[in-house]
Order: sequence, then C-alpha cells, then structure tokens
Amino acid sequence: MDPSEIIARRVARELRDGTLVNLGIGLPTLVANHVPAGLRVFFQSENGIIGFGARPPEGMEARHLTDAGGGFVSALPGAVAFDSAMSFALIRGRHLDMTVLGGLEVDGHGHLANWMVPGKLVPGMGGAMDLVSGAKRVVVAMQHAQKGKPKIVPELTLPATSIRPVSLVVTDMAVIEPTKDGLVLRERAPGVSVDQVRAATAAALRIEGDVPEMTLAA
Amino acid sequence: MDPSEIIARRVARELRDGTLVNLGIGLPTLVANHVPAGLRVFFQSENGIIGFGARPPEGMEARHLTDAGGGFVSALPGAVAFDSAMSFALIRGRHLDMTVLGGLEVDGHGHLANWMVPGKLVPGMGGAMDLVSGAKRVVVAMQHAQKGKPKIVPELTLPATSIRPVSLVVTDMAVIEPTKDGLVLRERAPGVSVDQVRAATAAALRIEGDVPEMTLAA
Amino acid sequence: MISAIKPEQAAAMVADGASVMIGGFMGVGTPERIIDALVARGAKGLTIIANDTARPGVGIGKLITAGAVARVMTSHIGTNPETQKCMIAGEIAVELVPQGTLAERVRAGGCGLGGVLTRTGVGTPVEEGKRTIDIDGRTYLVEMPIEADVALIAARSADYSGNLAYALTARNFNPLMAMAATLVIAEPDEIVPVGVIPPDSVHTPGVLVDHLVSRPH
Amino acid sequence: MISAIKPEQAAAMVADGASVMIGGFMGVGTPERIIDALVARGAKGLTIIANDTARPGVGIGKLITAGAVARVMTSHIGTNPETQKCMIAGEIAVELVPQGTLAERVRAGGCGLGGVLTRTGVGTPVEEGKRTIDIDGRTYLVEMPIEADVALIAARSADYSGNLAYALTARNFNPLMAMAATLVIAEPDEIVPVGVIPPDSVHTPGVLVDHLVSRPH
Repeated sequence: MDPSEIIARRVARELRDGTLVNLGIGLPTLVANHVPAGLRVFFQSENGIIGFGARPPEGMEARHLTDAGGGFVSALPGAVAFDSAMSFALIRGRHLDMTVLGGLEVDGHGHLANWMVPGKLVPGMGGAMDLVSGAKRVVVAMQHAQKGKPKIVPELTLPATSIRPVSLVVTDMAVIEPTKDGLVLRERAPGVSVDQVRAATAAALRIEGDVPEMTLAA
Repeated sequence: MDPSEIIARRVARELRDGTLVNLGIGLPTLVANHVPAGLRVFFQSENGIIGFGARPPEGMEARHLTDAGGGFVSALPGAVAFDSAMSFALIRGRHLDMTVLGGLEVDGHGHLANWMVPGKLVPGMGGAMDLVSGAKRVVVAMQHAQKGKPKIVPELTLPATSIRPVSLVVTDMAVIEPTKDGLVLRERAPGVSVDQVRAATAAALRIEGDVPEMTLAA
Repeated sequence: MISAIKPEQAAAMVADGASVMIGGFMGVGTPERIIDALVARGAKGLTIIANDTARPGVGIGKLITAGAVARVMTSHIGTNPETQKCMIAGEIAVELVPQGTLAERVRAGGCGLGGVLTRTGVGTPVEEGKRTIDIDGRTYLVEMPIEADVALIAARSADYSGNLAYALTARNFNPLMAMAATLVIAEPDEIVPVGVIPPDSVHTPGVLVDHLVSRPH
Repeated sequence: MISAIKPEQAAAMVADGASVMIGGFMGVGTPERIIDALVARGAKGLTIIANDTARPGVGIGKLITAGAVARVMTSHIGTNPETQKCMIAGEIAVELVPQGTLAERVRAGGCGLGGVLTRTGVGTPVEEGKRTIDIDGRTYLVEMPIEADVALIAARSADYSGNLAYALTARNFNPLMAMAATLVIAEPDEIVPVGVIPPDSVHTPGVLVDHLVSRPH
C-alpha cells in the first residue's frame, strides 16, 4: 500500500460521528475518501464552507465554489457558506472538532513546524497557525521520514506553527501521541517493527506495554 | 409650537443626503417625520436594521420586525437586516454618520449624561455609550430645562455617557455647539432672546457675533 | 440529523444556577416556549446574559417575575420595572454592559478571542475595575469574553441538520450566542428539510446547534 | 441610488502608493475587471491587503506580475512563485499574517476596535515586535487593526442602492473589507433593482459601498 494511503486510512479512523473536521491541502485531503460507513462528518474548508463535496462532473463546476486550494468542489445538501471571520471563529472558538494537517517536523514536545523553511521556502502559514492553536484535536498526517531523514526530532529546527502541542501524529510507520512525558508510540504500521520505528525517529519514543499494529479504515 | 416639535424640526435640518442616521427612542424619533424633501436618509435601528419605516397598517405588523423600543415598524425597499455585532460595528466603526440622542445633562465640555440617575433611575445605557463614542456626529435633542432647572451645566452631576464631547445640542430654546473653548451659542429658537437662553443655561455660553434665529424643517 | 425535543425537555437541560444566554431584543427573537417551560419547571438561580429583560409577561420578563433569576448581564433594564425593583431589593445582581460591548464580548467568547479592546465606556462607570490598554496614544477598555453553559436561541427556520435562519430584527444576539455556549438549544418557527435553506442564507451553521425544539402539532 | 462606473474609472480612483484591500481567496471572489484596469493604467507602489496573491495570471497575481505592488500583507504566497521571487529580490515587502488573524484585524479596523487579542502566533515568529497581554494566566498577542484607502470587492449581486450579496466560497474576505476602507468599490456579477435581494440575504449593506462597477453590455 502507498504510504499516503496508509496514513489517510489510519487518520480516517480518528473521525467521529457528527463532528466538524478540517482537512489540510495535500495528503490530509485523502482522508475524506475513507470516512467509515455510517459516520456523518462535516468537512469545513477554511475559505468559507461547511459541507463541501467532491469535484463536480465536468462542465458543472461553479466558479464561486472552490476549496482552500482553489480547486472546484461541490456542496452537499445542508452546506453552509460564510465569510473568513466566521470561518476562523469556528476554528479558533473551539467549534472545530479536529484538524488534519501536513507536517515538516514534529518534536519531542509535540510541537509542529509546517509553514516555512528559512531561506528556502516561505509559502506563509495560511490558516495553519489558527488551526493548530484553535482546533479541539490536531492530527498531523505526514511521512515518517523525508529522503531517509527523520521528521520527528528532539527539538524543532524550523519555526513552530504553534506553542500548543498536537494531539496525534500519524505516519506511514507509526501512530505517536505527544504527552507531558514525551512522545508515546501507540501503534505500528502493518509489517513495521518497534525497532524500525525507533531507527527512523530522531526524538525519544516511550513504549507503554505492547505496541499493536494499526487498524486501517476501508 | 410644541417644544418637541421645535427640536425635531431643527435637528432634521442636520440631516444630509445619503447618510446613515440613528435616532434614539423618544423625542429623537420625531426627527424622521421632518426629513427635508429630496434627501434620502438611511435610518438604522440598533436592534438590527437599516431602512425601517413607519408602523405598518393595522393587522400587517410582523412580529419579527420592530424598532429598538420593541414597537412595530415596516421596512422600506432596500432595507437590510443584521445581527447585533454588525449593528454596533456600523456604529463603532465610524460608519454611522449621525446619531440623535436624548439627554439628561450636557456640560461645559460637551459631555453628555443620559443613562442613569444614581439612586433613582438605572435603566442602563443600552446602545447610548456606543453611539456617543462611535458615531461621526452626535446630536443631543433635549428640552433646555427640566421643570425650570437647567440641563446644560458647568460640570456633569450625573455619570457620563462618554468622555467624547457631543457635536451639537439642540433644545427648544437654542442650538449650542461644544468647542475646545467651551459652549458656543449658535442659534436661538423663534422668539427667544440671547438673554433668555443665558438665563436658562447654568454653563457659560460664548457668543460669537450675531446669534441668528433657528430655521426649522417643514 | 438532530432529533427534535419538547420545550420541557429543553427546560430540563438548563440546570438551576446555570449561566444562560437568551437571544432577543425586547422579546423579539426570544424563544418564548422554552422560557415558559423554564418558568413551569420552577428554575432557580439563573445567570441571564441578554440584551435586555424585556417587559413583565414577555420573554425574559417572565423569568424575572417567576424569581428564576439571580444575576443578569445586560445593556438595559429600563423597560422592566420588576428587574429594577429586584435589583434595588438586592434580589438580582445586575451588571450593565453597553450594548455594542455586550455583542462583542459574546462574540469574543464564541470566537476564541482573549477579549475586546473598545473605546466605549472609557472614563465612565463602565470602566470601574477593568484593565485599560493604550494603543497609539488612545486608551481602550479590555473587556472580557463572555461564555455560558446554555444558549437559548429563537430562529425563523431550522432544517433537519440544525442550520438556522433568522428574520429581520429577530436576528439580533441569536447568532452570536449560538457560538458562545456549551449547549445550544434553538426554538424555530418552522423546521424544514435539508436543502430548503440555501447555503448563503444560513445564518447559524447546524454544527453549532445541539437541539431543536419541535413545533406543537 | 449609486451610479455605476466603468472599471477604468474605478482604477483611476486607486492612487499610486495607496493601500488596497482586495477580496478573494485564490482568485475566487476577486474583482478581476478592476484588477485588469489597474494593470492597464500602470498602477505603481500599491500596498495590497489580501488573503493570498493567487497565481500568475489570476486576480492579485496579475498585479504582482505587472510590478504594481510594493508591499503585501497576506497569509499565503506559496501558490505564486513570482511573489516569492519578488520578496527574495527585495522588490516586494511581504508581511505574513495568520489567516484568522488577518480576518480579525480587518474586522477590527472596520468595527472600531482597538485591536485583536489572539493565541494564534504566540511563541512563533509572528509574535516578533508585537505586544502581548496576559489574561487569566494565558498570553495573547495584541494584533493591530488594519484599515485601507480602498477596498476592491467582488459580489454575486448588487442592487441599485449598493446592497451586496455573495455566493458560496466567493464571500471570504469581501464583507470584512467592505467595512474597513475609506473608499469601497464593488464589482458585482449582476446589478438588480432594489428589493430583489431580500433584507435577510444582504451580506453587505449598501451604505458601506461607494461605487458599483457596471457589467459590460
């Protein structure tokens, strides 16, 4: 299975019925393809809508209806549109139950960096700082390592997105939960050993008893 | 002429075309009856509408459409409804061109008191503090004296509505403009002499040249 | 999908002593049936956050008359002599808040802001006991966010997923309060199928609403 | 009643060096015809306040490419490599602002608030040079209001009195910006008679709008 698909399917198991969820651009978007049967999840796009859906059929795109990446989407029955102040009031006022974001680095305190690489890449934070500071749960969905270099590090080397630790980190190798006592290894990806996870992680990992294999959403 | 009518007709001459105006409950409401011909004035009611009109015909009242006093009103073509945050954003964000408010006292600095008499009457400030602090022009419409007691005093004896001086005071005897150098008597009511105004005013009044008689709107 | 409840079920969710935001302006846009049920169940010790206390016999006025209220945060009590009488008798604690400041404080509570910086009230009794901050040579009051245990909302229409739309001046504080309380109960004039209220006409997203009070048959 | 103007008249009202708020999110909800006219008239030295700088050839991206922009306050430039190139070359000064903070700062400018108290950005590079305030043991940034000389707004519909309604995700920053600028020019898809947009469906009251740009015949 493709690493992105492992991550998306595992994150999808964090979805809860009746909740409001924001998916970041890129890998996190894939989570919407794996919503477990029977759950009704409300997806928010921070450009101003709750209840957007897949890209409409060719020729039915509406130029006033896009996602945060500017791509055409559709709207589900019951969708709601609003302005940017309301959109971020939902995010910062703790109405957003979960956000799923990509990451460049997560450190041993659970701090996330995902908006710039000084001197190299300065896209800007968009809504990421608001999302990490305000959402009830922050799930990072990212590759465990980049070209063999661990992305889970003792201390951030890149500028932080927020001083608030994230709730959960889901990678193609592991599920890791930041706690007050450090990063706890909760699950391994199918076929991956604890030692392999450790070897690919620069930060210290706590192991509490048996580390089960991930269950993935369909 | 009734003192209230003198005041309302004189205040109506302060109206300008295309402006947004808020009229307080009571005497200020009468100003709407004297809008000079040819002017289009947008009246805001702070409970959430621009463009309300007179009370509708008997039997046509809408229970979702009232003024700030809770009385039934109608809406003119082009009216706009909004929530209380937007209503006061218009008021405090300097989008409201003029507010007309009643007064208990105005002092020599142009400070207004109109929301409480300690130990006697504590209705609350409603929107008055926001209106006086935020509107571009604040016009006080009040009787010159109450039971023979001057309401224009050297220093407020009642709690202030705002530390911001009002723009103009219109009474049944005079038009007075607060300036940095004190209160200036701009106009006399028909048939009222400068000496009569002075006698009915506890604060010092500056006279700059001739003091003309008020012109009243129809 | 949200299941509809009866007014008495709504009233049972409002505990004695709870802080309760109630929409409405002089009773217009106030959920009267929930209030009637609160009076009927003999609610006590409520803290009410609302624009005003309406008039005796109308909206929040009914709660005042019933002795259900211990404390009020509001901009105006002048239209309800009973609120004034109870305040003077020490039976109800009244905090008077300028109307625009009340709106922004409720909004700040619902939007996760740390407070509101406003000129309104500077140098008046409203300033007492509050922090101020100087910005570019001007003084602003630092007004605290307001949140509540429950918000009782009146709407013109709700759809099955809880999306709300308000009519004319009955909107007032309702959409702000729907964001600022732990439990949000809405009493709509009508409940319609999903899709009847178009996305651009929804004033309060259904994700903010916990319960809808059904219409009587 | 507002008289309709042509895009080139709108562009003439935007002085070189002016601060200009432009609605839109990745070009969706951006007034393209006014932007084309600004490019055509060779506008220079603008300060642009906007969610993003879109892409080359789209919306604000056209102004970047034309060299009309001296400074940008925005949440994101990642989709426009030309903005990044100009920033690195020192040709455009870029202030990056978190999106929710940008929305609240523009709102604060339009609503007469002294600033915004937010947790977003605390302890990150966004905090640099800014005041903080501690409230109930938590630290908040004091973010300043933003106002502008001109706001360029895109709307779905306008009526003859300037009331505006937006569609779906094209609303975004437009209603906030329409409150925060000295001069407000709106480019609607259609202009309809007064009364066609009902009072509860108007998103921006016409009293805030100075000019409407007419549709081409």
